[in-house]
Amino acid sequence: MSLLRLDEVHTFIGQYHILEGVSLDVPAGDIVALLGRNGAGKTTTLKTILGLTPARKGTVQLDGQDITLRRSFDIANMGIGYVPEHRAIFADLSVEENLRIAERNKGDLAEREELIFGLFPDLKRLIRLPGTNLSGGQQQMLAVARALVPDNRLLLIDEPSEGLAPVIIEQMMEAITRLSEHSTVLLVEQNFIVAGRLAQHYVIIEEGKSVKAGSMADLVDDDETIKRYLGAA
Amino acid sequence: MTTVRDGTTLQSSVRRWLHHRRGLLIATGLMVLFPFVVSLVVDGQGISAVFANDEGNARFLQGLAIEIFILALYALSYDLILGVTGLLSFGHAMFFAVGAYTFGIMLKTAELAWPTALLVVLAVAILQALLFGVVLPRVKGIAFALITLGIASMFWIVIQSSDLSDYAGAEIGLQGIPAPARFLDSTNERFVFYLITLAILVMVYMLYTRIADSPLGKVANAIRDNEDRALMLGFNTFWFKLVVLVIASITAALAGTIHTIHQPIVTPNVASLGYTVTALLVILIGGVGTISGAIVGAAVFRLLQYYLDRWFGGSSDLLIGAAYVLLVLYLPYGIVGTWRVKRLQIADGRKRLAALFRS
Amino acid sequence: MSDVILETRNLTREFGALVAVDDVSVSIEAGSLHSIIGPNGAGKTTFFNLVSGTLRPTSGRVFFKGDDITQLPVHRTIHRGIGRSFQITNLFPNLTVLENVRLAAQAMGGDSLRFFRSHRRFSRYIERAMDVLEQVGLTDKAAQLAGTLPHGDQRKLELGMILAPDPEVLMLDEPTAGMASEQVPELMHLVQSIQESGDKTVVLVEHNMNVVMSVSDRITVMHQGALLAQGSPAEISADERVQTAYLGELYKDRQGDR
Amino acid sequence: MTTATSSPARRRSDWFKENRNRFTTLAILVFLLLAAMSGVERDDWFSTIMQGLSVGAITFLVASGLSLIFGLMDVLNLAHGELFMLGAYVGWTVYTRFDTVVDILVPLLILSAPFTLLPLWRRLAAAIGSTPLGRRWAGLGLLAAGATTTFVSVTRFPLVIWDPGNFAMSPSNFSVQIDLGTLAPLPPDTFGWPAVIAILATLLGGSLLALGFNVLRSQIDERTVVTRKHLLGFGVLIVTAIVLLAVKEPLNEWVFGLSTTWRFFLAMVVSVAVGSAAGALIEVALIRPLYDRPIYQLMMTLGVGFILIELVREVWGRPEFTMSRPAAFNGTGPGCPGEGLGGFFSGCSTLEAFGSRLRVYNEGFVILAGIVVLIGVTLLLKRTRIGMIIRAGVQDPEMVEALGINVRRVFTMVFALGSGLAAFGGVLAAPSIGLGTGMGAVFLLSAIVALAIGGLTSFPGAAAGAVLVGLLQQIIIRYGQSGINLPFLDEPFKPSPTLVPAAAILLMIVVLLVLPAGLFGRSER
Repeated sequence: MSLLRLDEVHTFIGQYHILEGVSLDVPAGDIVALLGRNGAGKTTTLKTILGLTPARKGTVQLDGQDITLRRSFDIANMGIGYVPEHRAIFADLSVEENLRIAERNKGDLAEREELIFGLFPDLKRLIRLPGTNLSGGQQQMLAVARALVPDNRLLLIDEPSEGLAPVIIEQMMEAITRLSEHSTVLLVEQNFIVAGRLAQHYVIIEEGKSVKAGSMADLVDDDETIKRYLGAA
Repeated sequence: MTTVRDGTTLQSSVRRWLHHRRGLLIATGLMVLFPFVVSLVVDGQGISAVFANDEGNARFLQGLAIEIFILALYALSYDLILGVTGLLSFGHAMFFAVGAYTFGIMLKTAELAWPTALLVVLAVAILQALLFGVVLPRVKGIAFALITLGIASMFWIVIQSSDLSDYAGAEIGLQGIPAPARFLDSTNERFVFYLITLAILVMVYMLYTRIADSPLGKVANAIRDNEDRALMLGFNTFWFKLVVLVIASITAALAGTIHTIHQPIVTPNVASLGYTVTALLVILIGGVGTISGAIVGAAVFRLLQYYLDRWFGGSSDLLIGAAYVLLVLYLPYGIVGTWRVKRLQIADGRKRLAALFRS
Repeated sequence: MSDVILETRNLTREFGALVAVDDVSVSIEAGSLHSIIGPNGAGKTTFFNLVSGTLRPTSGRVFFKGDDITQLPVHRTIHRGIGRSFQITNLFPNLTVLENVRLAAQAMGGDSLRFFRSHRRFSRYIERAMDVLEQVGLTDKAAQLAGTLPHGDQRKLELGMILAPDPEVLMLDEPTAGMASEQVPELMHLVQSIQESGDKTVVLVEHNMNVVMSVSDRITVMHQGALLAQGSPAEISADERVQTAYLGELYKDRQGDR
Repeated sequence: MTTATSSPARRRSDWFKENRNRFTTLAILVFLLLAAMSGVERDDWFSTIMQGLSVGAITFLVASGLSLIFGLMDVLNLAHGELFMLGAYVGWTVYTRFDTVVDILVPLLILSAPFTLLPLWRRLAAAIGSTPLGRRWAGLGLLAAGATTTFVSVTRFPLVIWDPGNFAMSPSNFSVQIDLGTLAPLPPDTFGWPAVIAILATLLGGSLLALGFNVLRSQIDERTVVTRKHLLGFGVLIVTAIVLLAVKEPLNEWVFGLSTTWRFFLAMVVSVAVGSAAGALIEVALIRPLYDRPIYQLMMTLGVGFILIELVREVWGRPEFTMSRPAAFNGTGPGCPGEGLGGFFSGCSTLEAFGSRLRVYNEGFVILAGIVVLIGVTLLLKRTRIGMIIRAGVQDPEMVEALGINVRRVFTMVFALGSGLAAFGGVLAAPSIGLGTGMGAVFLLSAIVALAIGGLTSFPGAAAGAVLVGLLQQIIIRYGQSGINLPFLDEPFKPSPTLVPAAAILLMIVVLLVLPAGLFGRSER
């Protein structure tokens, strides 16, 4: 049973035609990695799912329900958490406020405090600090933690390893593995090593089109595909 | 799209020019004939009545047309700044008012001859554009709009303050401005003045279409579309914006000068934010960035204003405001802009129709 | 050894506490194809911005043909002969494809401030633009609005806009980003032919390892803002540090399998 | 362009270095103000400062809303001054002519009652068919029918007897003139039709309008059902309207029997409510469709401002009104003026403190109200969830939306809040500066200047800027009386009062040139 399903989605940003037909399936409970070169349209795909850059053609279905034309907040409230590419930590808000603003129901944060601070003990120490004073790694942790505050069944995570030191990447991968026990994850990742270790499935996007999908185990041994679409390795 | 430099003769290039400009030429011709037609048809007077400057519809409508020409000149200059270059200035009324006041004061208080006064206007116009230019490299977008609004508001406040009442006439404005010359006299030589303003408008319009098509105009378009990229192509965008401001300032000041001659009264109103909004409204009606839209818009706006005022009196401003809001919401490309978009569609449809018949 | 055309000395740029580019000294030889690689966030784009004058360095200098161009504004570096493309498509979306390139060509001439002649009279720019469009393969789309082009064509147009002014150094920031894999070799071939035929220097930021390894004369590896390694493709692919930091553990394992 | 990806942890020394320009500018400004003050005679300085703070407080009320709106949605609301003006006119009407409020409220309540049954209209709209063109024409037709019905029926309510000219009269003057027969408004029973028909027709008009708007909405939403909550809202509106209609006379008498202080309080409440409602309406109907066209948004607010002025002219006419100060601040006679700061509570119109004579209303109450609003809004921003959302939204509305928060609704609320604050400013200013259709433009200009100085998106910046502008203006006025000795003039230069705003603008231009983001604004992200 797929939790999320995109069917021939086309998205425009202003005049630019960014997505030119993206189809993908995210099976419930799994981690799916969205791969492709810079500028291929991976981030836009995530934004289109959330309705931040609404699709002009095609459909987006969550759990069998058509959400293509819904407003973003409505879609998010159906249980989607979003960790954007550049973290989008609210600089004027403290760490605690950054978490609290994600509450959908009063008490969400209290309920999940254990999980969040278990994954990222650093955040507990920094709870009163304004978001602007965090380091890159801490911001990334906070961004993931923020998506965990409400009860989300699907997490959209955009480039969690970008610009992080290797030690922190390890910690982040650990966290994503653990949180995938609670929810399904759609992951955008440039670092193929990270993606290969985390995900069970992959979808490759190129020039705004989804061109290949399958099981990650197969991809890791498929040098031809890696060379052709991802360039690295 | 490439131009071919072939051995065209002078004759054929003139013919091509005439063909290319036929719309403008016809419109100009019609406007020259317009007073005679009105005089003959509406007033039942002869052609000589127009030359004799007789009272009647012909004379009145000439006055209205001159007002439209002035407004069109003023709106043209705003379209160059906002429509072609994409600079949102909220101080454009000042460009007009500076011309109007300077010319009036030069004639009335300084008692200069009109060519000298005109030179002074030119100098002041360039100077004020440079003043706006000082802020150009520092601020963009909304901050630029605010600073221009600020500068123009200061001018508006100063011009109607009692400290300068000897020169600018405070709140009442500048009155009793003498006619600069026999042929520059809207009261006694209306038809001549009508022709002069018409000629000026046609010339400025042709200049503006040239500017929009020139290398400079193309860079201005680029600045409007993506200023950072223009800079990174190697254009020092500051100079281009400055040149555009200077040209627009001179044009607006010229419009102000004609206004002074036509009305012989200049009130502080022409320096107010409301008058900038008028320019905005005119190019919105006509179509932002279309050049010819400024003239179409000026005609529609002035006639609308005149007739609404006649029919609804005090409520006319409310109706104009409502029209403005509807325009912003539903007709963002204006008359000329929408026509240009639709024209392609119409041509498209015609082609499809022709293809249908052929098959 | 040929002459050094572009050189940075101890270039550093800080954003607050973050050191985006950390003491980077690179010499680029005239006529070479020099690639800069590194993982996301390694500071490649910031480095480009510093060299092209979009950003000012916190310390360090940039030299072009021996002249210090560190403080030159961006529009001046272009006139010196440094063309630079962008990772994120950055065009004039509401102007035609031809006009985009024509403007780029016009920027080099001195007639841009002329306002009394039609731009069509300056036919050399149009001719140049058409030549460039033919080079990048966009001739048949010349009249289209740039914003409506498909992504791959926009990348080509971006390249065209760099070529039009005929610069000595082309700095290309991921020119193949988002392109279909079939188009990548074609574009890289184009880049290579430009470099070889026109005696131009190309500085390339690229993710596609295969491409980089096959076309580059020299490679600079950046990691977390700092210079990690420099050398020929063979040297780089043999360098242990590069493999661990950039290509990752997994890559090493797989190499071992082979 | 992408530069560095993360926003850095700043060290203290960096912070100081980055803000050096800011501190220097602030220091120079303070120094200039002090230098200017030193030229003023000693007895005057306290009252000059207080007057400056008073003007600053009113400016702040306009600027604060402007700042909130601009910060959150990047709309520079050029109609804000006119909302200020509207607040003043509405407040004045409640204060002096409460009877008109009831007369207007009755049809308004009936008209808006159908809008509470939103789900019903949505369902009906969904049933109407789905071709876009057909829906468009159907919607426009329904709107036209609704507008006509409403227009005809609304004029059957007693509000028609309120000719704009009548507004200028005091209630007593009005009744005297009616008694004398010099004024002959249509008697209230010229309902034309029985009241029931008028009410029903208005309901119909409202229903047609509500349906029309929902037909025009692009999204078809069939999920909603009419619940008891909707029916309750509908009932409350209708019953209130009918009760108001029934108790109109005694209610009016009761209100006119209240002291002017209470009526002033009532005026503040009503005008804030009307201002907020007008703001919300403008945002939803006119600003929202233009979110992807920022320049047109700016043009739109400009147009809305002009329309508001013309509307006020239509309703209230062109004469300028004055408004008396409420009784609590208007005492004279024995015991007045009050002594020291305690004189604030003496009920006198003036008090003596620090060798200056102050007006209790202008230099006391207004400043106090400004401080209360400053503290209130600051608390709202810092302590409440909605404040948290606003602060987050200023930085990144998209991310806030992605967290499941309806940002558009927050936008509307902030627009309403800002408009309400402006209206509050209007009603506060009315007793000291009077009413006129030009008042909005004057304070909008001051507010924009204050904002530009303080930093467009900074709320504390709005307060600081407003105070600076207020002080500067009062100091210039004071110099206008005593004159400034300029080196190149023989006589002291006495700037006329009309020049006062120009000084503040000059300050703005200088500050913007030095600090394009203003004193407290964040430079480009």
